[in-house]
Amino acid sequence: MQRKTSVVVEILRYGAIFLVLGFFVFPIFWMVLTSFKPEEAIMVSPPRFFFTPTTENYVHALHDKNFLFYIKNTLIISVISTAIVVAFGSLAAYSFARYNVGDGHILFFILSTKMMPAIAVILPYFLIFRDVGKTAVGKSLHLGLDQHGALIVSYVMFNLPFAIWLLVSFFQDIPRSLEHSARLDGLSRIQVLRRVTFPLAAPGIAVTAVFTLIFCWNEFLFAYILTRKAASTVTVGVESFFTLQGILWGPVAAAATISVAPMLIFVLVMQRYMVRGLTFGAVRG
Amino acid sequence: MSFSQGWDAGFKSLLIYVGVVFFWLIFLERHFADPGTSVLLMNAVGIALGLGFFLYRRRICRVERAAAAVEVAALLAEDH
Amino acid sequence: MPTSPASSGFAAPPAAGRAGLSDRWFSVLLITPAMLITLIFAILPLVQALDVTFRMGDLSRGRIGDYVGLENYRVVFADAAFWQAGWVTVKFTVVAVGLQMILGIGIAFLLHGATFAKGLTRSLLILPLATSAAVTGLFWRYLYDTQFGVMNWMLGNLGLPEPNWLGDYTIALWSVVLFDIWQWTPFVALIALAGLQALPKEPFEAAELDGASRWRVLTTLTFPLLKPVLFLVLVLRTIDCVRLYDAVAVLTRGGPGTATETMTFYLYRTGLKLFRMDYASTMAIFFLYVMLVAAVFALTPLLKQFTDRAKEA
Amino acid sequence: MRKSLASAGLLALLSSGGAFAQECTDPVQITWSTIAGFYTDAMASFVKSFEDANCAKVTVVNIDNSQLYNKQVIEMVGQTGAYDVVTLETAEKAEFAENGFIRPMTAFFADKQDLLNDVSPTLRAMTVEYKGDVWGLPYYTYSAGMFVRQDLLDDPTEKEAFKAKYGYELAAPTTWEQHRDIAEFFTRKQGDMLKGQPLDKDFYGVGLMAGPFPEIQDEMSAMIWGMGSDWLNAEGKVPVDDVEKAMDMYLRLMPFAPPAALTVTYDGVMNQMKDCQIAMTAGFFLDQWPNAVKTEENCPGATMAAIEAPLKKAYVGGFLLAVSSSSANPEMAEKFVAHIGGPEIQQQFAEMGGASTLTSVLTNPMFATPEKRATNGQYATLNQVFESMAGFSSNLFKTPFGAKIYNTMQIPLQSAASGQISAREAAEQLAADVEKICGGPCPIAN
Repeated sequence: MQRKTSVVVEILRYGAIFLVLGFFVFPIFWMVLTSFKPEEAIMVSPPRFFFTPTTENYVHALHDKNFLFYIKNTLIISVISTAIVVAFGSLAAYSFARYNVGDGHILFFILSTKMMPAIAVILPYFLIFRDVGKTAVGKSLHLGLDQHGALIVSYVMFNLPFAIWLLVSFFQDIPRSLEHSARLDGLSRIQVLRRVTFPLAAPGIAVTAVFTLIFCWNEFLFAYILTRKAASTVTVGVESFFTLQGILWGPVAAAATISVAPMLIFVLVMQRYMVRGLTFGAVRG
Repeated sequence: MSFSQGWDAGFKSLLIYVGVVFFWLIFLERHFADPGTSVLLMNAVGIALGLGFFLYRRRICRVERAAAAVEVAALLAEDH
Repeated sequence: MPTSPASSGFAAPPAAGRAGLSDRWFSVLLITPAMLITLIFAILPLVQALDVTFRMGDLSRGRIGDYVGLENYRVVFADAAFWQAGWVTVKFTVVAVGLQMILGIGIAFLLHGATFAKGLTRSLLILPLATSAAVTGLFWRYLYDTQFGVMNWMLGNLGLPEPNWLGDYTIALWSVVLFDIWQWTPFVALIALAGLQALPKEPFEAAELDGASRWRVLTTLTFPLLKPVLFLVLVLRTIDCVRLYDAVAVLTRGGPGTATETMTFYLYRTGLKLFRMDYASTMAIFFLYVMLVAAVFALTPLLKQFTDRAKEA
Repeated sequence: MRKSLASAGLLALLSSGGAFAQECTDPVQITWSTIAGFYTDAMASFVKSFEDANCAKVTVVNIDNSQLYNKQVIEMVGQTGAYDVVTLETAEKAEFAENGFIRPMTAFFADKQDLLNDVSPTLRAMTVEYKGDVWGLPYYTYSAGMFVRQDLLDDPTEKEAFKAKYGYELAAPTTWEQHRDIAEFFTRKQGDMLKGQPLDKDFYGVGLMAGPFPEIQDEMSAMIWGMGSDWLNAEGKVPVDDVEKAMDMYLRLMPFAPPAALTVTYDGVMNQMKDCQIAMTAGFFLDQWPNAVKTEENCPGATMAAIEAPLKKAYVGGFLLAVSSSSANPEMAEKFVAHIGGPEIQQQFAEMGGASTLTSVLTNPMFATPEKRATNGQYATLNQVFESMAGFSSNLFKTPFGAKIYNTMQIPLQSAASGQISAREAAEQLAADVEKICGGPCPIAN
């Protein structure tokens, strides 16, 4: 694909990229801009681009509404869920990719669990966690309502199908010959997994982790039904900005900006892996 | 018929049965005066189609296996 | 790692570690943790939901009641609003997924040829994904506002007509589609881009030597090689689109009237506003059935590819 | 054994006394589910004073108003006991009472009749009473009147032009016909003159809440109640002809509302008002007065007024505090209800700008002063509303299906407002929806 391209084509290309980025970034930009606007500059027509920036919205979100509390909850829940999803998902995906467990039927079953509308199972979940939370095991694992464990379990459940399907293709991309020779060198199967296969699949695992974390971070419905206050996440926390006097647009924007920041940092850190990692296994040479 | 093939055929038979039930309830039941008869007939058709599909798949599997066995036997015979 | 016979392999000499466990048991062991969670938390609620479909279930009037046979199915199938919501869902999914795929692949090609600021572009592109629909949806409502919104302000300045994005029942659904495109096209684009970059060099070099036209290379090499990736993305996006809830809930709440009421939003209204869990579960089961049938057809090639590759030894 | 029992008894006595500054070591835990961002600071101080006086620990759970109902129902159905004190909308009271989600407080109020009587009888009938029992106390009222730009109604040039066009004096509307005329009269394009000044943006006669929120029915309640009809008749059915008439009335206002009317609720209308886009509202929640009055700062020459809606009928309602049946500490919860709904706290609440529910507070002369106009200027109108509507009650709030009907009815109404279906179709669809929800005619309690 190393064809010579003219300058005109290049200019067109970057122009197009700029337009595309503009479309995708503008709403976020507007959100960040709004977070620095004083109240009287937000709901005005025509929209205002120039104003005296203020940090009062951040003060409101962080101090008055204690938004960091929700960030902390979300961080705990998302990170643990992601870790479990990646750990369980990789093991299972490896098994599917190498040993063909269930001959595709289990793989199909796993994806089909994603097809049930969440709203129909939310009340059964609510009742399950209510009862589990009263048992000794539930108490020790914080599985009750309004506890972190309940959300973690739900998120693991909801993200496993996606993670496993993605990872199966990554694992299939790793040549078997490497594993065979490692086995011949006397490594056990677990050692092969740990020292050969997983390191090679690291980019794929990173991509899976990024998407899983993003999905957990942004989940709303389960967080809203299964928590009340102690374990509420950012998406639920934002609701406390919808008041009877109207939506507090400035503080909402500030809170949203704050909650996007960790994701952005995480994505930037993972960038290096993602470049390599977004190489889907299903593409074969 | 291997377990895997059986699973596949069984699952699809179930889908066929449920599909008949849904189709019946949506399109056909309104033509029956008595829901009891309707449900009875619906189950009969559903089970017949579901079971029919399963048996059909089983027969195909058997035929294939028999064909494969013949082929293997032929190969073995050639070797000798 | 779960504590299991397999992990004794770490401590014991390699040769001994291998002895106890057959490949079969090892593979089953690997899927056990994931399967335990999936089985418990998928089957249990599913069985409960299935049970409710055969019973009277007005939650706000107390508990789940008597068995009523197929009555709930009859009621749901006779409900015009249910089919209307289904139709909205189909329209939404076809258009949204279609456009996301086309735009996403287009953007992937655009970025693939670029050499400048690649990392930054990619990070910026992921921004819409990294925000929750519950929050950004709110901001889109603000952008769409006919008086205070930036969209109409820009259109007005350009002398273009200023639509009532979310208030006009003829276009409200497409406004929600536009939001979904904004949020999810990057997902398609990033994965397609990665697929492009992972393509093997050799066939393309050979094609160039043969003097094949660009179009020919595209249709005979690039797309066939990309097909599995794109197919997986298509399946994932389709599943998410038909389950669309957040965006509708924040942007339009199904309105104006029921113009943007998707299946899942109707389900939400039935289950969590009217608390008719019997009807809601029935709809969900029907929904699941349709999805399963579609998946049996759609996933068979992908599954066959997976299992074939897993079987090569 | 005896000794320890006796000392425990003594402790209980001391702590229940409260008057003694007894060290509070083991506070009674109660949780109050309420509306997010609802006078948060005020609530914190009220809760604090209650905790100190009663040796209690009150957890306040803030929930978005649009989600409050289903969240509370789920916890009630699950009998989790997570919420001891719940916050109910007017339409939800009957459902919660009928299904045993909340406890009657009739016995509790038996010796506190004065407090109960301090709530205007109109408001009491709508929010507190159901089937002869008392179910709690309202602590905030969003009863409706109307907001108008008084400066426009008083402007001599406009008055003259209006009279020339319609043949009667421009003044606050007393019928919905006049309301429509005024809305039409003030709807102008950018560049047109208003009060002798050119407009820098389009101006609309009326701000409407026709968005996908359960508020369009509150606006239309004023119309249908004004006609002497109701959403549900005595047989528990929707009077289709009357709803069609009210819908027609509403549709005749739509051309004079900003296009955003189809996407907004009350906060959007307030934003339009504050941005100098609209001349008045239709039936509108008077508790928004502190918000509406900001128009005077933003729009030069603007003067706001809170008046009664045409025909002196409008939505009356408030947030009811009630005690959950699954509460583990119902006595403490009841005390808390009486505390927040009681005169002391209501007075403080009013001073912070809240729309109080007690007549003694609403008629307190200290809120009638010019200094208090920006925060409590609507109180006099609120009293008038309660007076005008004395003896009024709606069947919508007397059926245990009220909440579900209320949460559904905006759908056909909004469909009609957006032009997708006709007024007749909307009325018929509403009747069909209501019949489906109730499973036949809706039961109406007396």
